[in-house]
Amino acid sequence: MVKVKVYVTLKEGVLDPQGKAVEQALDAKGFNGVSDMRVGKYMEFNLDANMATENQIEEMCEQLLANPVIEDYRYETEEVVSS
Amino acid sequence: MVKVKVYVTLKEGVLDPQGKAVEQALDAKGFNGVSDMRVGKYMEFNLDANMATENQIEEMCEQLLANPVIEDYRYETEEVVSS
Amino acid sequence: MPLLLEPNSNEIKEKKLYAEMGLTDDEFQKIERLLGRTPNYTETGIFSVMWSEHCSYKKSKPLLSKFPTEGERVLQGPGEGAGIIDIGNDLAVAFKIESHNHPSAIEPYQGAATGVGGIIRDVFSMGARPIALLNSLRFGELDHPRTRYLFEEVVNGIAGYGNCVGIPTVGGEIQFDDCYKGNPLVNAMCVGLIRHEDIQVGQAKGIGNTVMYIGSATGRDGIHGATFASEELTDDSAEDRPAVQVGDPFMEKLLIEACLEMVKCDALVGIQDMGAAGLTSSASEMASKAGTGIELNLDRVPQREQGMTPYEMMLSESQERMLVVVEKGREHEIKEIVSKYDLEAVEVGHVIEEQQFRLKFQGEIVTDVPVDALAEDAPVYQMPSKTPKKISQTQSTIEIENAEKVLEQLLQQPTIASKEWVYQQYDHQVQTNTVVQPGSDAAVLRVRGTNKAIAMTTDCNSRYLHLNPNRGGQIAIAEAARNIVCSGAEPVAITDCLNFGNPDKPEVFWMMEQATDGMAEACELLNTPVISGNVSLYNETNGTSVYPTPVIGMVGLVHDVKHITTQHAQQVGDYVYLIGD
Amino acid sequence: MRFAVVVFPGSNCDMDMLFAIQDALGEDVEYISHRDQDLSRFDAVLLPGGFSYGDYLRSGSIASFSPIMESVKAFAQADKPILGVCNGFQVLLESGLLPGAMKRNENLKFICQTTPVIVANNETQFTSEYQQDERIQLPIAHAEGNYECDDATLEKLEQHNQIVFRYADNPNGSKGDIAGICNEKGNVLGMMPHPERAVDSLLGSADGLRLFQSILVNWREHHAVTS
Ligand SMILES: Nc1ncnc2c1ncn2[C@@H]1O[C@H](COP(=O)(O)OP(=O)(O)O)[C@@H](O)[C@H]1O
Repeated sequence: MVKVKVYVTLKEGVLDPQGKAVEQALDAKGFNGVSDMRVGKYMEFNLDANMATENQIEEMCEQLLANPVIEDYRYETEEVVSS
Repeated sequence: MVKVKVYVTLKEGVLDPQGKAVEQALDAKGFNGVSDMRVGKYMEFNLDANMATENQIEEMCEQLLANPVIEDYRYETEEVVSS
Repeated sequence: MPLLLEPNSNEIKEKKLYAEMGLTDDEFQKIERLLGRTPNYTETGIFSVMWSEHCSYKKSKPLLSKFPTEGERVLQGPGEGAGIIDIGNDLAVAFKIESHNHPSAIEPYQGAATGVGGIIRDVFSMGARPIALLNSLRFGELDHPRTRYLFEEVVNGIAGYGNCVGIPTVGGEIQFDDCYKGNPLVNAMCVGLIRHEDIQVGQAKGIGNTVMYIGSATGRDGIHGATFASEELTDDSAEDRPAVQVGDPFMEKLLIEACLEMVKCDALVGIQDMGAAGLTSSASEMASKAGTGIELNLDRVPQREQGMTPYEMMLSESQERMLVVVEKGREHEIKEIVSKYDLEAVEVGHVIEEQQFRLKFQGEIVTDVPVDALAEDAPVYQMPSKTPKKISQTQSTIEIENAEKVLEQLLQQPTIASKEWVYQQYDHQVQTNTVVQPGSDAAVLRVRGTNKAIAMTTDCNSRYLHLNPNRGGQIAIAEAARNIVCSGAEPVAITDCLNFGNPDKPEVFWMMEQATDGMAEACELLNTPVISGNVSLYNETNGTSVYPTPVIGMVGLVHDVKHITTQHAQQVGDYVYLIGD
Repeated sequence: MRFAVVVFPGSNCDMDMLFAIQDALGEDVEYISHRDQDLSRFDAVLLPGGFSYGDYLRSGSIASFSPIMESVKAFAQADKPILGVCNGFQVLLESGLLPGAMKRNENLKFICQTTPVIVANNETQFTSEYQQDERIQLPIAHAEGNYECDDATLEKLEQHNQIVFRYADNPNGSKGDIAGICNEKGNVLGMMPHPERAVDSLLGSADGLRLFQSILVNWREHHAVTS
């Protein structure tokens, strides 16, 4: 089994209202010096080893986990020791 | 400047309806073999070097970026070469 | 016996472990007498939740019995998921209010969201389609950052849940006062519409009938939530993490549609939601009401986590779960209906003749107690009451120099200012029946297919109760009635949520007595019986109680939609009258 | 004329849509499940609002590959009218029947209010009963209605007159004040405001009714049925 971690963020150039709000909230709370805050999604899951090809994971991302119209994604995999 | 990446996930044992729905959706789409899907948040931002102490970042996470009652977080930092 | 690394009966007794679950020495002895033996760990847990104030009303029952509960329109009074009133045309309205104060203090978004989810289930488990939500909220003053956070997240949670399930949130009220700083109040009300013939009861009738479980799997959420709701908040409460439940409004929406289709199927015998004390209270109450017993096989209970013990399963407060009793041999009909909604109905037990509540787990009987011991035989207390030395009688004369400025200042008070910021976040139009939206005295919804409409409101000015609980209780009812009348409706019935401090304090109990006296009197006078309600006690932080806050939810009937009126000024040149004194 | 209202798990404006057609427009309408695939008996398809699949992941994303959506795509290919409102619009975007995507409202909150909307193109089969640039009142109720697309797409939308409704008073941050767009052929319309909530003046506005009437009028013309 493989553990897959997927990170989805809005494409560069797409305004991120949530990121802006979080940045401002941090500042208001006295945490200054924050810039370029982007808020995205983080997904992790286990995947049967025979499904865990690059091709397959990319398909999952493009077809469902991310919306390629406005989002970018990247992922990492890591072997899970038995179970 | 430092680039900070924060990963927020629901605590173990806390119901993740979104994760469940996404897992089922993947399955319905023919991507089988997925289990234990958890959906969380991913944030990245730049932080002035003088603010980027461990202590400070942890405070940010506990007070705002994560909800410690139901969420866990972890983070990574990485030097940004000038800007 | 495998796995159970739980204390045995002797340890529970010797080390008084029952006290940690909220049972007193006397109560534990009473349990021993009822059983003729010492209960095991699971049984002790089951008694502790069933005998908590939240489930048994052991300290408030004597007060509730004062309320008028009958009237020519009352089809179902207190005792079931929700009360029901007749509105003619073979139609009826089901409604109830419920608190989720303590969960909201710990985790405001989920606390408020699951509060909404719970009250919705109470209504559709009667067979009614939920058509409206209201709420009543109390927070500390907004200048405190934690209060702002609580306020925003509670509103978010209500919106997040109500909007998703597609029930309009049409009204409510919000008060800010320091007395609620550590212990906000979050009360949610749901109103449903039902045809007379569809009215359901939560009863486990018919020996041999099958008990089925529908909805989310059981996890370790909210274990001991019912007891938790019956305790004071302390600074350690934030550590009570397992008590936090997460809501899944999507699952709830599927459950609503599945259950409303199920009630049309006569294979369904009884239905009840798993609320506080989840599987325990729903199953034992259904048996108790029917005079039967229930046997559950816990191995069949859908579980979200591995290695759950009977204790954990029975006390779990996982949300979005329903328990139904189905005529034996017709289980497939129910399975077929729910599968249309991507749900599963799982057989978890059956109705038995012996009036026992019996649980099997991995081939062993882990609980075997008389059903009545859990419900009927729960203790009832007449709490001592004492007039407080001084009900604060601040007499002050106010000199107004600049009336305009004072008016401006008053209007800036968050309690008085417009609540548009709040209700704009609630979908108040979905289902397209909302004739009068939030922003007027009471919300009004048309009843499709008739000329009628129903008006609804929540009200309580707790400052009046603080000064004079009896008169304040009357005022709360009267205010609700005025709001109903002003919208063109006739007041019909109320539901109420008694939010008070620690009833073990004689001064607090005195206020409860006084307030309920006043309420009962006003209800008699206005002919608005109490058809459902909820009690939330121990609303204190570090020993200080909130103001007595018996929130009133009132429903009225508009006989003709032409009679609907709003509070807005209608036209330039209209006259203004003052009626009353 | 016969309308289909597609019901996804979590749809919650399906009833409102059905009543709008049945009671206000007075035409035939029935629900069709997301699992069905046969749309042959229908003349128009309506995708209602709500929270299909709880809006988990992204609004409309999981619903966009329900079995019914294959038939909806074929329906679009056959030049028949398809209307997606609110969540229905989001489903149309996620399934690629319309260009662009939705982000969360600029203020990050759910917004429920009646808002002025401008009919930016009255030459579609959904808007012919309105005046060009007419200002109408329609309810909105959404948390993710902040329309987003790249500049090239926006330009194309403008060029082909695909922007059908614009907000007069942009409530959510949508690019180009976009409240509703159609495909190039003009037979698929997606919009965030709820016309089905505005078909009875008892509830505040009846401005949405003409949208459904437009569909009917155009269908009748096309099928040379006299009314
Ligand atoms: N928590 C709430 N949820 C929904 N609507 C609310 C809420 N609080 C207030 N409202 C609505 O705002 C309007 C004004 O409320 P309020 O300021 O309490 O006025 P009043 O004292 O006249 O009831 C009412 O229509 C009420 O239903």
